[in-house]
Amino acid sequence: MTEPFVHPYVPNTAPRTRAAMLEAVGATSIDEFYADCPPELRLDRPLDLPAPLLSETELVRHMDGLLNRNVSTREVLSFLGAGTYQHQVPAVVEEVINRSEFLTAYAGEPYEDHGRFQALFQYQSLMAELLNMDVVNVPTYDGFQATGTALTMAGRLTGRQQVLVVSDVHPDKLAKVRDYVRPYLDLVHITSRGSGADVDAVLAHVSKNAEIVACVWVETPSYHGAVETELRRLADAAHEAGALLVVGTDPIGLGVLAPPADLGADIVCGDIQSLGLRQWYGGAHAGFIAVHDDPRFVMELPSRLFGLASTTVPGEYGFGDVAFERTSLAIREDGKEWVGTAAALWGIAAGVYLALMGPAGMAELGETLLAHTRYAMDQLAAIPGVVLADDGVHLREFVVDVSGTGLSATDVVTTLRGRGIEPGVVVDEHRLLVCVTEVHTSQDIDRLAGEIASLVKETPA
Amino acid sequence: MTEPFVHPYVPNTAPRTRAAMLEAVGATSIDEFYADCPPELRLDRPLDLPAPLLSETELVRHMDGLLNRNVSTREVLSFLGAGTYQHQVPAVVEEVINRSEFLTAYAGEPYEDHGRFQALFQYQSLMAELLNMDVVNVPTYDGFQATGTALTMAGRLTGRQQVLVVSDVHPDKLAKVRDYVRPYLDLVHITSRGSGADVDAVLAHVSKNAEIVACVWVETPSYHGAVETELRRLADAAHEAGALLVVGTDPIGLGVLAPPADLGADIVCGDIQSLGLRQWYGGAHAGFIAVHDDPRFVMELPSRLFGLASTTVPGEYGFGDVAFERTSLAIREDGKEWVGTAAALWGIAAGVYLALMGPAGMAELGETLLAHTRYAMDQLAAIPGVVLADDGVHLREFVVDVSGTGLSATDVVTTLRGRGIEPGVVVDEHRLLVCVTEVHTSQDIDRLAGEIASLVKETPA
Amino acid sequence: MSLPIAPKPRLRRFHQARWDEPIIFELSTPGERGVLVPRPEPKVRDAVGDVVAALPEGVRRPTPPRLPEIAQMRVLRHYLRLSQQNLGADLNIDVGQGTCTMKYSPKVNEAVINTPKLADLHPLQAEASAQGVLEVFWQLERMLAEISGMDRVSLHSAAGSAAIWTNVAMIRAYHAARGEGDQRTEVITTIFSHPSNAACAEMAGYDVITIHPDADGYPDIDALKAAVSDRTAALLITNPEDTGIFNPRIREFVDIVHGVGGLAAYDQANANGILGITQARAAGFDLCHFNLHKTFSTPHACGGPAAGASGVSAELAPFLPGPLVEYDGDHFFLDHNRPQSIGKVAPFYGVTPNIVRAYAWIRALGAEGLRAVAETAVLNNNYLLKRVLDIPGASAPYASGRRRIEQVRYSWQELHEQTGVTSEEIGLRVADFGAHYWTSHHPHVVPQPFTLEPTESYSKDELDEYADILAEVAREARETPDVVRTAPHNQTVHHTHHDDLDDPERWAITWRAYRRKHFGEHP
Amino acid sequence: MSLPIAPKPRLRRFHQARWDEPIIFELSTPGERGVLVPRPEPKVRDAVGDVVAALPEGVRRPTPPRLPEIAQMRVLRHYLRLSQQNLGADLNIDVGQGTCTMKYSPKVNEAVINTPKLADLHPLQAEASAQGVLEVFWQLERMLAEISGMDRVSLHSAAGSAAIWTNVAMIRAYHAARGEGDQRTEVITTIFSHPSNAACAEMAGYDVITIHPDADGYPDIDALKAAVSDRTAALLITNPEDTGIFNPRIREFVDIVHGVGGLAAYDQANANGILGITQARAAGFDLCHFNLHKTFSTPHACGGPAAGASGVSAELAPFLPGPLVEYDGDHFFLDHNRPQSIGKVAPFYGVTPNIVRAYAWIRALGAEGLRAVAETAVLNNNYLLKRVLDIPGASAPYASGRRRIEQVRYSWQELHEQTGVTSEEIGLRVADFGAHYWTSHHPHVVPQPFTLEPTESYSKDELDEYADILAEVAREARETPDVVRTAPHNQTVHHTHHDDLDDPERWAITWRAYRRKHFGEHP
Ligand SMILES: Cc1ncc(COP(=O)(O)O)c(C=O)c1O
Ligand SMILES: Cc1ncc(COP(=O)(O)O)c(C=O)c1O
Repeated sequence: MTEPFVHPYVPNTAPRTRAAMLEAVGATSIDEFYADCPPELRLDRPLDLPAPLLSETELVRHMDGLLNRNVSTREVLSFLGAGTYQHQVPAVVEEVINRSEFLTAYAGEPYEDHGRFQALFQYQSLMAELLNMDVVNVPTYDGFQATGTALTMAGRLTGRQQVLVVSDVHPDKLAKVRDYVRPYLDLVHITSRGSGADVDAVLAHVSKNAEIVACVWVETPSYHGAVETELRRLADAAHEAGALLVVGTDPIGLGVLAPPADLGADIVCGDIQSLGLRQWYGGAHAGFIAVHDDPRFVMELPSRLFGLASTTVPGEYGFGDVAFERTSLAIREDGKEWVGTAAALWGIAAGVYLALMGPAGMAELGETLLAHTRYAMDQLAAIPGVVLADDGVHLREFVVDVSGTGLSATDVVTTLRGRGIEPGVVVDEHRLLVCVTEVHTSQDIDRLAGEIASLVKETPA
Repeated sequence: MTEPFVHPYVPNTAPRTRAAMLEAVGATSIDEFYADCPPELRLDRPLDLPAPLLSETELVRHMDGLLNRNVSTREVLSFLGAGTYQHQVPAVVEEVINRSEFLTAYAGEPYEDHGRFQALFQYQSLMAELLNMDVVNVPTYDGFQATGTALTMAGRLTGRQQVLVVSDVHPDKLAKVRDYVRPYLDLVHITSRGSGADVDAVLAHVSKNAEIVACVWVETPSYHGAVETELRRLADAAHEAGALLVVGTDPIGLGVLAPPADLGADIVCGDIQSLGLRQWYGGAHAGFIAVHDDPRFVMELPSRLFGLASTTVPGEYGFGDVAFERTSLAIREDGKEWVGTAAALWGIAAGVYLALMGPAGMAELGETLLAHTRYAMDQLAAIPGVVLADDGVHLREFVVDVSGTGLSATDVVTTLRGRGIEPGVVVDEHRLLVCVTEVHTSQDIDRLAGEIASLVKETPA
Repeated sequence: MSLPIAPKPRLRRFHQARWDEPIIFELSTPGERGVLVPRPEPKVRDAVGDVVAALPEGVRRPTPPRLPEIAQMRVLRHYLRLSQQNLGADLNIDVGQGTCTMKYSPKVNEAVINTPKLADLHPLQAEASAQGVLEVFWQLERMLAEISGMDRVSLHSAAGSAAIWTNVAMIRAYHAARGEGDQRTEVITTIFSHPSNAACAEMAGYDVITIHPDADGYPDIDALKAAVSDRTAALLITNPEDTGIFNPRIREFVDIVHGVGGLAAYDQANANGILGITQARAAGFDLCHFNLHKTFSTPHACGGPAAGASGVSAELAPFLPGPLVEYDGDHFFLDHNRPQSIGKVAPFYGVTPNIVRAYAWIRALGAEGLRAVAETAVLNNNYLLKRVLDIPGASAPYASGRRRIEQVRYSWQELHEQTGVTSEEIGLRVADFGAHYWTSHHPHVVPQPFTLEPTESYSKDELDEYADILAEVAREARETPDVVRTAPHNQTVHHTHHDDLDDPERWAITWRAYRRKHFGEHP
Repeated sequence: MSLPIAPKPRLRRFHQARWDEPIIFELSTPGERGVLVPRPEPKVRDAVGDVVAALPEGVRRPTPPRLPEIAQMRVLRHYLRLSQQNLGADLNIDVGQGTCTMKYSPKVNEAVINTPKLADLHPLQAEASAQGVLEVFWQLERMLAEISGMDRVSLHSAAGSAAIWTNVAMIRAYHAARGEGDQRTEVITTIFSHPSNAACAEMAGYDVITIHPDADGYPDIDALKAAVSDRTAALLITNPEDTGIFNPRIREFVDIVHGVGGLAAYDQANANGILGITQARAAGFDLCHFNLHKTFSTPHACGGPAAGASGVSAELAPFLPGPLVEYDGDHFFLDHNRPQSIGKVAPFYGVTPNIVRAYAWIRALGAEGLRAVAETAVLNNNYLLKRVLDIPGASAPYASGRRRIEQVRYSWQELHEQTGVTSEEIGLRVADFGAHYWTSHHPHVVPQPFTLEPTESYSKDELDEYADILAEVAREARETPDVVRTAPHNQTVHHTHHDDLDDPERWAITWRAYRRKHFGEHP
């Protein structure tokens, strides 16, 4: 047994307090409070858990011991992407989201939590400018969830069931979406051309299936980093058939790339991890869904939406929930899908990020990403036996095929890891998905290319 | 040349703003504002500084590159003390002092900076309980400065010039104090017995020099970690001669050790780095000075003192500067020494620390420190050839003499560093100052002893 | 007036920070920059040329996004001011957010997670370089299994509702695997279970049957018996419900559902009062879920990121989402090879920072500490119950005279009948004292409701302060009802008009929509 | 009322957070714990016995310290609430703390320093394991040498005044080394130089001679000529002074002092407007100092930790405090072997976190950036000057019509004469708008003073807001003077009575003294 202790987290275990409180409620023991829990359900032994680390010294030493067994992407040279990205995270973003008031708040009223409402309204508004759309939700869990919802919205809005998948989609995202939409939608795939949708095939399919297509679903950049250049034609085709265009995108490129809405997208969705969030081992994602200010669309959103409201004092910005009666919090199973605790703080982070970046920051970042991507593509493609899977416009990610080198993608990864480089994500036997961002220098990229080149050289053809 | 840039830290370099402001003040160029700076003083070239690291990515990469060349005391096993100590720093302490409002505030009025005034009043009050004295200053720079001031205060209060130095004092502290008090005081040393003052020698000196002794200066724990056990006799002797007892101490032990004031100290001073501050390569110190609530003493303090005041609203705690007219800020060279920006935030930290620790925390910590110290003394003394410099009561630090091992203190340090241990601070050829705190486990101490023992074994006698 | 200072009055004289800040777009000044980004080096520029100009027609953004242009310090200041206008659980006595378990999120856990060794890990990096975080996942799974009595636990879900979804998806897969997918079309839940139980079931394609409470506040067992059939896929239920009443016949409920071939899923988001007291498996549940952001202390973050954990019996384990963390005695690794799995429910493995925080919290407390948490949460709740029931006009419907577990749904119905003041109005006035409460989820089965859950985190003094505030506002409702009706008075903003929020013609969900609709501005 | 929302009024409707918190001792509950510490393991206990009981008579504390007993979250909450009651430069337009250079302390620098790689270094660890931090010290010394034109720079001093002390101590050592220690007994300074110049000189044993300004606001050169003699140890002077007036004859001042064998020390704490414009050495100074917490952006931390840097010419370099960081082309190391050094001025090498922050700040800006800082600080100041002079009743004494460098000492004398309202009263009312100013150091050579220094950090809009607040309060002083006189109204606390603070019978510097003196409590 340990010594009896009053834990700093549990004030009223202090013996005098506990006794006084028991007396105040007229109980002789805590056990009385559990009268309703029948004996056969009661655990008759202490939980089998490791002994407590009571002092912060012991706790921190233990946690450091564990976490120091990790090697971070600050310590190796990483070209990993595929959903989680290493971008510059301005210190001000983290200062704001680590403020006690934001970090520990939950669901106060618009009065006492005015800051949260304004910060999230601003997030919605800043995203809206980037996207050129008038309505953006308080973030949902992640881009996977956002996509699932965007597609089911399209199903509900059109009353149809078929989703045309026209881009290369991350297989995990596809797995999630498939299970999510199962009761409502069928996914039909039209194989892409790598650098983008096979527009002719899409057009042909849509015109043949005009009555049943709920939406055309485009991802740009695609799983392979390819920027879709034919959005307008895809939109027109969808609209002509009475279907919608749902576009999944990463807003990081929208300082230089045209917003999908400009090209006809009806629902735009994706993940905001790139906008001011660290990688967190893949555990810091948040999903956005944007629509035009059309009540039919707005009323299909399951998420919370914060809107401006006036107060009794002129010039005071009040806030509140827009159309709360849509939600499951208000009407349970009759609400749109469901809403609960989601990813608000990440939304605040993305808002701070966009406020700091401004138009010039986003434009410059977009340019840097395009330039670094192109540079990396060129450097890797110059290695004998290495070829680009496609030569379209890429933002941040692209696929190289190493079959010509006699190496598998896994070989490349394994060997380079030994040299302090994570060269990318294995797509299949011979293909590797490489990611570069603004954090990489030309020296970093040259080092990657150099190491692969020398590995290729070492390899007997 | 770099591209022209508007720096995020300097908003009004935005060209339109700059132009508008120049126009508003009727200037055609910034240069006009420097009309008073004659050409011969003007620098006619850009400063020769490294190119800017404009993005946070570049800056952080550079800074990380530098700082990662350091190896911290979390990565090695450190027994270093000698003025800067490795103690548990509760996370709440750092949360509070890193709050933007505290971190970036300076010198607002007691209205808009009420939090700062209350936090520092509380620091004073919490320290006062630990010290059993009624007056504690807003921290000065460090324990060295506090000691210099405590001694000159004694000089001013007694109108005398001689300071009896009766403990082992850190030589650097002595250097600082000596230069500081030079115009006013002479330091006379009475060699200690190692485990404490040579009380008989002090008594003899005081009785012979009754008219000229300003104060007896005791350090407990001493430079060597020895706890002075004869404070009461030293106090009586000083007081009998009309002199004061000035005690330098580290408050970290006062959960179990009697406060010097209880044993007759008139002025108590020291450093608060142990109370909730990290080590910061020796760059996080703050000095305290405590006196009784005797206006003669209070009026000799150079530091700011925050006191309670009423407001127009009953039950509202207001604050303000006590006896501000003492200070150099009020009356320049006629003030007591000087006061300026000092170490307020570290005082707030120490206040939060003491509020968290409470009486039980300080008592338990004191016990742990005494136990660990005793344990370490015993373990090291058990190594053949290693002896304790003295066997008094020690808190946290003690000196071992390795002459019997055929090794120098530097040998021990050099070899153990190679094994991931900083065994202590070299005092002189054969003596090593070893420091243990609550962060060490018995395993840590055993490892130290084990490594020294095996080094001794490896060494031909 | 001079010293001494008079004693403070019983209630604090609070005012929330009010900065009257503009909307961030109003802070824009052309040319200012908040942060700079790395630019292509000359070497890169030379190699690739003008990549933006080279974009195909229609792909290049024609005009820059109309984001504001603001220098860094001003952005910071704006958001810091907003933060002061947000209460936060660290700042207030957050017992009014009942059913949300607003407990202390220890600051040491923030210190622990905020290291590049966690924040800068990529999910697809070598497993060998992620052994620390993988071990935390693995250990936390085992701890939650012990706490729930379940065999395996998935940490993937991003929140409590997401974990409910995961459980429903597993239920669906389970029945499908047994060839009963088409037959089992109904899910049963209770009106006091969180609305996400009903909503997730509906979204998964089920018909939802909702059981209401009987006169004692327990879910009506006869209604359950009437509802079950061979169409029953599962029962989704919580216990204690948000009334804080523990259903002593919960095992019977489960057995009834099992009797018709259905599964039983336990919403353990309300587990704070029963940690170490009873396990989900003991009552026969096949699935359960925890909210790490409630019971296990991870901060609520303005409404997420959260984290949900789904625990299942061995029978359901094959359906858990992937990948799971396994241990071969030497290394921790991710097992993707799980053919019956429902697949992915989230991009990677779960909300890492919260998983690590929850692990650290359990480690700081141990078994004895967790039990102290539960017992103290319950003590606090029953103490607050006593204090509230002493306020004229307040009541705790159902189970009168009985003890509650960790929360209570109260009612101001009596006060409302006497004064006409509503619970919502009282809540707004409570805000003037630096506290708050919420009513509860709709529908308001309890009239004029408010829901308090004190958790283990607050001292008796703070519970007393909270009760004193309620008593004071109740007194005002009788004596100066207008003060209550026009509240808040000492808050960041004043009484807000919510009428526009439901009118599509007028609602303003973004600044651009606001400017367009109300000022005729067009981009 | 409904959307759209009316435009905001010109001035924000501010209220500072008010939590009406007790003093922390009043939060105590017996038995609560805020944090636990490691306890001796059984093995240690067995080995050493009861170490506390074993303490000799009189050495053991007889009764525990009367510290409060408070659980962790409550301590946190208390201090977080206090923090909201503190403006902070991040929160307000902090241009009113003139001469303190309240500029932006970039958050990225906080991220940079808060690593165990800095916070957990021991000053006496192997130099080989501290190469990173040593390089930062070394590089920053070189940068400050370049900025000042000096040869060597010490970073040891803990603040600006401490650096002044260091400089005075070097001056004393220099004259002593030349055998003139006893002869050189006087130090000359100016009334507009910071009081620490006079006070440090006095503390070092010097007689202080203070020069007042001439009619144009420049230090009176004739007075200087009259003051110098072979007793002159040094001139301690700043330029621009706190009036923001640059003394064009500064070189002459230095020459006059040099002419009698004295040294000249430049208080460069006001350097923000002249970075890259002029160097201290150009005007002939032998010593200078910077405040890293002003010019170089390290946060003011409620009044420290700060950091001061002392730059000296080669002639004075031997006297610099030790140790200095040197570089052998391979490694950075600490040179302790400096026989003429004045010795230690601080425990180790300086205020490490601030030294690293200052270095990072300079690296983020470069030469071009530093010049932009200076130029913009000066532009902002002259812009604000214009705005303030447009307010009836405000003036900027001296050098009328001339430009100022980085700050201005203003006067409300005219407004005071017209309304009787004082500058101090106006300042308290300014607080109601979420801003503040201070008057200046005593003595108030400028009547009814206030001192503004906008630095480079604030946008034009914010300077306009600040000027608007001043204009509004000046208007109130004429139209509704009682509103001003009874201010603050929207602050954490109300008008405070300062009478007790100077009365030894009543002052209360600690809680225990307060309880003893005013309630007769004795421990
Ligand atoms: C009992 C219960 N179940 C489920 C949930 C849903 O959890 P979340 O909000 O994380 O989606 C909650 C939320 O508080 C809850 O209290
Ligand atoms: C010109 C000048 N010199 C010296 C100082 C003293 O600096 P410190 O407050 O750091 O002691 C200041 C302080 O603001 C100052 O403005």
